[in-house]
Amino acid sequence: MANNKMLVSFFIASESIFFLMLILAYVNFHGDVIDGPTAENSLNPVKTGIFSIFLFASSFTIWLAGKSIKKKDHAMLCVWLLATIILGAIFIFGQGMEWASLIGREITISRNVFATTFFTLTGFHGFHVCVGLIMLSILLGLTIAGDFKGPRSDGIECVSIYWHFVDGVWVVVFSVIYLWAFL
Amino acid sequence: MEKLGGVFNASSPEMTAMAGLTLYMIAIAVVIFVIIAASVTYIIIRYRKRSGDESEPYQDFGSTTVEIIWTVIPTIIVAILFFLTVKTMYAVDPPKGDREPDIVIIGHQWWWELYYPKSRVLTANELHIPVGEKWLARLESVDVIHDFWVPELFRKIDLVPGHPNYIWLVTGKPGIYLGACAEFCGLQHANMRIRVIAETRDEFDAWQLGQLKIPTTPTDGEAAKGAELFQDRACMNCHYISGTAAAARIGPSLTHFSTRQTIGAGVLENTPENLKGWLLNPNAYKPGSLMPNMKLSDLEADQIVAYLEALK
Amino acid sequence: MTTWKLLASYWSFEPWMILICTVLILGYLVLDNLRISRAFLIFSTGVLLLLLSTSSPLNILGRNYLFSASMILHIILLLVIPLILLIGISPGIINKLSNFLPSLKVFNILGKPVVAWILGVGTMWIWHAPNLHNYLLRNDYLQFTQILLFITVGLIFWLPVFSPMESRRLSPLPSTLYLSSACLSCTVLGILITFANAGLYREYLNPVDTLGILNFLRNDLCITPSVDQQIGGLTMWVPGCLIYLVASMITIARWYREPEENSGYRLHDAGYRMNDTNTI
Amino acid sequence: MSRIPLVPENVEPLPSIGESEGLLSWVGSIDHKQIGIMYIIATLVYFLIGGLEAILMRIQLAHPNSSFISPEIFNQLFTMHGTTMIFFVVMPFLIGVGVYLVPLMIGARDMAFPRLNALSFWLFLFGGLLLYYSFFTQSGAPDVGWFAYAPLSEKPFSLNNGPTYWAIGLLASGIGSIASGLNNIVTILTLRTPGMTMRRLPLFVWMILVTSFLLIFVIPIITAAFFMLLLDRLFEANFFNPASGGSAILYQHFFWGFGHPEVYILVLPAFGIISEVIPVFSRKPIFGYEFVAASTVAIGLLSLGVWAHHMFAVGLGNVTNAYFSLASMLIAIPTGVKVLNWVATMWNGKLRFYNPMLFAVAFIIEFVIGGLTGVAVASVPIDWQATDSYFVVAHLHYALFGGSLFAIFAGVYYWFPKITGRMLSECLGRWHFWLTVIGFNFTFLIQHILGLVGMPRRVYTYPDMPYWGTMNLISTIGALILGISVLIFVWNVIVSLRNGDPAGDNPWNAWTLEWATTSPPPVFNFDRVPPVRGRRPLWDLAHPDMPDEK
Repeated sequence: MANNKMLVSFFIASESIFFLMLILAYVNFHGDVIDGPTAENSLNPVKTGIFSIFLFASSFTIWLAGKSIKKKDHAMLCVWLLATIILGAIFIFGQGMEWASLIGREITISRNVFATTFFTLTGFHGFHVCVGLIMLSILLGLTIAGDFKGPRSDGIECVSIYWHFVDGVWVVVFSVIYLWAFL
Repeated sequence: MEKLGGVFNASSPEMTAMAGLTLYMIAIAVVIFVIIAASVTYIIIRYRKRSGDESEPYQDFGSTTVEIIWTVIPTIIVAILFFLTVKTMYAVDPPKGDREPDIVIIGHQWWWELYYPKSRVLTANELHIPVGEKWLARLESVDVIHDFWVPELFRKIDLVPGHPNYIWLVTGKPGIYLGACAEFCGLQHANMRIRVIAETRDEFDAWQLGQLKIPTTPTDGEAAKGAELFQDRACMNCHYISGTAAAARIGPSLTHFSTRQTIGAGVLENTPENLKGWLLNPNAYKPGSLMPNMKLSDLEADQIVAYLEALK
Repeated sequence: MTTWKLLASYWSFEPWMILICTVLILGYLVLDNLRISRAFLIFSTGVLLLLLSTSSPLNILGRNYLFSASMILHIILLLVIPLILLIGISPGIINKLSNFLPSLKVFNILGKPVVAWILGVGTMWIWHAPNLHNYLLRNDYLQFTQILLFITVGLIFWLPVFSPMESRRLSPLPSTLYLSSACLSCTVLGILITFANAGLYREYLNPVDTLGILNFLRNDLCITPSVDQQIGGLTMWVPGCLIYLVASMITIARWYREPEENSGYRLHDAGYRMNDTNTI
Repeated sequence: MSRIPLVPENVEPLPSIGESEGLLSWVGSIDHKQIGIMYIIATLVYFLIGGLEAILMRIQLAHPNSSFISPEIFNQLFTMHGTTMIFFVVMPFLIGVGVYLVPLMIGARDMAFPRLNALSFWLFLFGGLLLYYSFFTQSGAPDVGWFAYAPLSEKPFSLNNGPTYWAIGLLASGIGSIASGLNNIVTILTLRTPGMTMRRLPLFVWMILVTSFLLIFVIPIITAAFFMLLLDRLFEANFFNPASGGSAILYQHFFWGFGHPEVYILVLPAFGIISEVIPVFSRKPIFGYEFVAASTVAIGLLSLGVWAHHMFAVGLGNVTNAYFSLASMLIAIPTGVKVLNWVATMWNGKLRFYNPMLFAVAFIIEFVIGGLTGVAVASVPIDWQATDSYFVVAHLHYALFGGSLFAIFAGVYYWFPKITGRMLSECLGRWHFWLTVIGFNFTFLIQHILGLVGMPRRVYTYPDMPYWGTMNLISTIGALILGISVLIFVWNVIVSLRNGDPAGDNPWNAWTLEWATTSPPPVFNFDRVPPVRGRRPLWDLAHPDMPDEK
């Protein structure tokens, strides 16, 4: 395995511990809330669920991007990267709406333990998505500028490992916050 | 020749058990240490390079049997130690069942509030307990984490806000035992001291009766003026004196204050002079103490002292 | 009623369990053309342990009274017995077996590290999801499937590390990662159970006292529901992880026993000459 | 796994040591040797500061009811002393030495990611500077103890900005440590020279590898906790504030979930140093290489599951306490195996007592004491007396000073010639050694007793109880002796840098690859790497007739 990919793999291993701690904090306080906002009474699973699908889809598109660089298909690489960015951006937009609606209802990080853990967990995930989007945009820019002729590119592969990880984290986070509350 | 305190002066059955285990462990440790130190010393002397001898020694790379031996032996020692640990642990700290606490110990920055739920006595910093009786204590904190530690009598236990703890209090022989807060709790952590006064049942009952009766508020002389001042000069906003309007529990309860031995959680002897100095400027004796300097005049201080000394 | 009496009584040897075990042992003997080899002894210890653990009071206690007991049983079934069985199976057996059981090939796919890890750890998690666990307790007929499933999954989980086929094993460092990551997930589950409020598993809160030992457990042994749940969680956590730890120690030990391959160097000359130094 | 010892990254020439390009050649450097040296210098400075803080505290505690230092200052001093020594001295020093030596020991040109390497260093340095900047703010330095228990470290109880500086400073350096952990792992796994298989790694490299894994797996835990603490302090979040539904105990779980593995992060590379020094000066290979290496892995894995033994007094219940007590005691076994292996290595050797060896042997003795008291406090009822008392202070200093720091001194005396090309003065070294041993034991041995007779830690003053004054005075005298010994050490370094004897490539006649190149090594470390056919390549070269591996 190339150094770069090895580095990224160990890095996300380290990252997953970080998210594990945030999730444990959420779980620890789950059910402690007597009054005030909880997942049940203040979140919108359907809306967020739909937006999550976009994020999951983006994992698929970046996989296709990887395929096309192996096939040295420069045009499709651009297309799939762009698609990934758009899908990710839509997800972030969805998160933004969720946050906005909560804050609109005076549910802020200082409201109670649910709000605290919820905003922290989704906030850090959102931050990771944004970082991913920035890296993807850089990749897209370079691609348009004519880089990444393939058939291999550590840059693309590393970013897609990271992107899959961000996706995977959301699977867990979504199930812990939303599915747990509404199923 | 004074005696050493702590585990060397175990004064309760629980503490005797813990001290026993501690000394036993120290004994094992010393033996192991001596064995290793001795062998190292022997090796240093026996195998140091002789001058002139530049040859390399025999190169040996290890031996599995030896490794196994010195893996198994420590394992056995650990097993024994673990058995003793669990045994002692349950002896010192058996489950409390559904028993109600005999005393509630509440940690404040930087003093101890003591409440006897059965008799409703409320006092501070001096824990009276009948010798030989097995009491259940409930420990709480109103601010940060404190730790209740009376080295000669009881195990350490944290006072965690939002997480009440329970321990058993048993005392072996009458006497006054000094303890302190053991978990760093802020500026005056060092001066958050407690004294346990273990006395016979009769003495304890007498003390408890004394605490229960409502002190008579003096009606004339300095003391009376002091009583008024106590109401006017915001003392009552923090302190509790039964039978008066002063009902706050932010500072220590002052009912029967004159029966206490110390001021400011063990900083000063409880004498009129000290009390006056304390009233005039608490921070001189306990820097950062949450009791503000009330800017009392000399006379006012005297009067309040008179009042507090009258609270028998 | 004493602890000893408790452990002495309530053994129940299910006929079908005895049947399976005998079949296993005899089958092994036949395949190994009736040789009593060291491997066979190890294998039969595993089988015996299987019989004993499933017939012991652990089983009854676990199904009716104590979460901790069922947890101990699960650890034995999922981690200990499969490991012993696997070590006891020699490559020869596998070859013979796969001749007239080609379907065994499926294990080659299931034995892939990722699959095996997900299966093994997944079972651990899903099985202790409170609702499912409570459901299983209420349905005795699932007991047999549960035991069978645990053993199979356990075997699959250990395959990447202890497969009888050397070629199919992970190299030691990856297998240490494989095991320690499994240990981590075990730890997390253990933490969740240990520090959760009592009554995660409703069935154990106030069980139907069919054997009349509840009073003894609760008051003499002081195993209250919360204590019970803590013991359960910590059992999965500490001893569970110790098993993984020991396993990875074994792999490392095996690794050191292998001779060192000398990457392309001519062994005979130890001289420091231009031609066999790699100039950078 | 590619075995080609080439670093594709540095196509441009790296600035090298001694090239007179001035400061820029250091600030801009991505050469692992220069970065390693910068780590070492920075930690030395932090070490002097932390030591000064300790001495001030000891002077205050020299006699009962003393008023040499105000409580505010005292609380800041012990907070900063602990934080500095752990996060800005021992840990970065060991990382720094690793950064310097790992590529040399595995026959590589540089770390796998030289720029990342530089990033780690600068994050560490500025994290520390940020922390120390808090001294100059009007609110003063953090004063909540080095583990900053919530809710004391929360807004209502610490209105000053100290804890905020503390959290941010440690966040920065923590991320730096993760980066260097990643860097070390990739370097060790991919850049080994042909023949340097995993089973032939020098034990120091083995320990660095395990440590690096610990780094990347446990620092995220505390990073998360720091973020939560900061959110609590800056945005009124409710993680750790019981008043608003938070949990004070959760913080302790997070902190010690990191904090205990941290102890092994601090001590495993030290074990590595000892495992290099003792064989060389006994002229024998390490006894039971396999067991030393494997026990390291065991310690690494075990250390992840024992944190709650720091919380026996919190009231987690006897069941939990019992399990954690067991797990903690188990760690003693692999650790004991290591110690015995070192002793066995010396057995039948021809011991040469140069300063590295002196410190290594002292390490064994002192560390055994620290280890045994460690087993003691792993036993719950003993811990109910010992925890948060001076007994624990003594224990942790025997582990981290008698353990890590003695090993670090051994390492300094051992590798200084390689790093600078000059020998440290043996004579001054002796003075340093004996004063350190005497001072150290004077300071801390008595503190075991102090703890057992009931003196709590972190008190700025104490009542005049029987013998307390005497024992504290002895401890203080010891601390002053230690101070002097450190000054001698610094003097030794300065003098030897100027006019120490030239070292030559391999002054100790050692066996690992770093001694095969010049001292100090050239920019690209080796112009040629000797063939590696065993664990001691230079031994095989010197004794072709009896190589380690037939």
